[in-house]
Amino acid sequence: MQKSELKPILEALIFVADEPLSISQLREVFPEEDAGFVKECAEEVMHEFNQFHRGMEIRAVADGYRITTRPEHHEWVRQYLKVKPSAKLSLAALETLAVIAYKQPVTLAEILEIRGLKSTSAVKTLLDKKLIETRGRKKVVGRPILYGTSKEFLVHFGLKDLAELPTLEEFEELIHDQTS
Amino acid sequence: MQKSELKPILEALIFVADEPLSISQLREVFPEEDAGFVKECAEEVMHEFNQFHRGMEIRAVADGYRITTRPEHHEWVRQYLKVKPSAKLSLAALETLAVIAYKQPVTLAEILEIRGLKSTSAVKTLLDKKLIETRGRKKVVGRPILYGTSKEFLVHFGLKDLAELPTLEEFEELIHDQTS
Amino acid sequence: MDEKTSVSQVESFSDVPESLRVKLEIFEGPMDLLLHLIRKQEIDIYDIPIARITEQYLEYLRIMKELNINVAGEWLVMAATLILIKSKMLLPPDPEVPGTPLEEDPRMPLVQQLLEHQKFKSAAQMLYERETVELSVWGNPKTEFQDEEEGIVSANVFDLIKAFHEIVQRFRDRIVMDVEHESITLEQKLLELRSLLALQPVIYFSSFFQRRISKMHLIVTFLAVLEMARLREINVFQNLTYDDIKIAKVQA
Repeated sequence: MQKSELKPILEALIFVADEPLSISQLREVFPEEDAGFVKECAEEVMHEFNQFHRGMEIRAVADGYRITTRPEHHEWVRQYLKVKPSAKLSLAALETLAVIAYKQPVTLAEILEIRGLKSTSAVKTLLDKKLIETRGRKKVVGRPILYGTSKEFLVHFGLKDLAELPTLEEFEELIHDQTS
Repeated sequence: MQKSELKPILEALIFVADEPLSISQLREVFPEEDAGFVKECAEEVMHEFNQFHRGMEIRAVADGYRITTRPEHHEWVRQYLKVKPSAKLSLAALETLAVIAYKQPVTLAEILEIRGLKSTSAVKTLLDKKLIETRGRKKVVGRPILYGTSKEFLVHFGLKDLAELPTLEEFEELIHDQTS
Repeated sequence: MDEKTSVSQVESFSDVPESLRVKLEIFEGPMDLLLHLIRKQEIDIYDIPIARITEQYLEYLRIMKELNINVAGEWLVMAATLILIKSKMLLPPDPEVPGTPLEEDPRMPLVQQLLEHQKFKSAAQMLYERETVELSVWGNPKTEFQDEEEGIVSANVFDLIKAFHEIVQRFRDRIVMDVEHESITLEQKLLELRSLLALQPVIYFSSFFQRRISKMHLIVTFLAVLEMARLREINVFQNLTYDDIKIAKVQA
């Protein structure tokens, strides 16, 4: 298929998909096309789209592409939709989530050790919000459940993948800069 | 408001609206703006959008504006929806699957007793989705069919084996915690 | 600690007198308090004056107790750790013990723990900022091509256990409702408990009393539990003195 033929279709599919559309999902629609070629086209669609548009944008999140409004228009969108700002996660939930994101897969006991706090109810909240999920059991006594972040986590925080998170070492440098 | 400021917002609002967006609805968001001016901007947004895009279009329908895919791509959109992984279950199917997962092998009558609800069509759905399978017959009067989860079930939920399923006790620990 | 958070957390303790509310900040955990004390006094984290910090820490605990704020176990663990470090600092290096040429600073494990904690706090802050941005964008709401079935959920393992738990709760409620109208015998209650334990190998004793039930029913339930324990069908145990009592089916 020609680029000029494929690109509009990709745009249409990113638009109708109800979750970030990944290259592997696109490959299932176009099994004859090379993955590299599909990715190249999708990247071009994204860049051209974002150059042209001021009201919407295509973003690379959770290993896929998704169309959203731009953050700077949030007040107008809220006013039209008549919605209040959504509830944010509590500090306890965010800290627990940070531990899980950086130490995954991780058990409840390990989270307790790092945070110095029992974090069961924060874990429950994060499970309810589908930001984390179970990842089998650890091969130690008691075989405790392991937890890791979900795809929803990437979408919720606008991350392309886990590698996009700053490393813990980068935070360490930040702390050193502050304390010295 | 300047045209250059208003137009991107109009585009964003047409995108987030779940029905065709009329000029009078837009006027509610921008009560200070003249209706003629808002309409002029909306028309410009539509024409520019349609000139640029090959994958989606803004259409003026039923006295409003909406964004849709183009008809010539509908075959591909249908193709995508067909291959789209469907991890989704109705509540009845989810409950029935939960009973089967935790009490397998189990008969229809036993599922009815535990759920307190008839589950015949949910069982059929789960068989169709290949999440459960038959496991011979129970050696009681009437020799009813026994059901259990399939290998597909493990793959679908990312489990290595059934022992990875959280137990009721582990779940209750999560919800009984009152510490934070 | 983020100033905004401490204020809102203090506000949740409405029984704290106004005069004390200003002074007392509520910290999420012992490490948050320690970091706060260190930062406020501009202390070098690698050279913590352990005696002073311990004293301030214990003082804070004392105020918490005075205000009847529940002091959870982790606060006491940290207090013990601080006291232990303090006493180790007072000991002169033991010349009799060979093989310890480089005397390790007894504060180091705590310092490492605090630095680690600090990193995760920064990570949480980063997540907070990202979340703020993400909550200001919207995706495509149009549903023309989406599933038509009602009440569809995208299920994971947690949804399964949640659904099963829900079913077990309903089952238990049905049992309780059935007996509200009539008098209950010990035999009936035994049958009910057995079928409940077939579904759920472990039951919390308190879960029987979540519904409004008669005193008669309560007593019979208690007798049935005792009877089953006597018959060794169940084990009854408690992790801590005032903890909920757990009833576990004896595996055949």
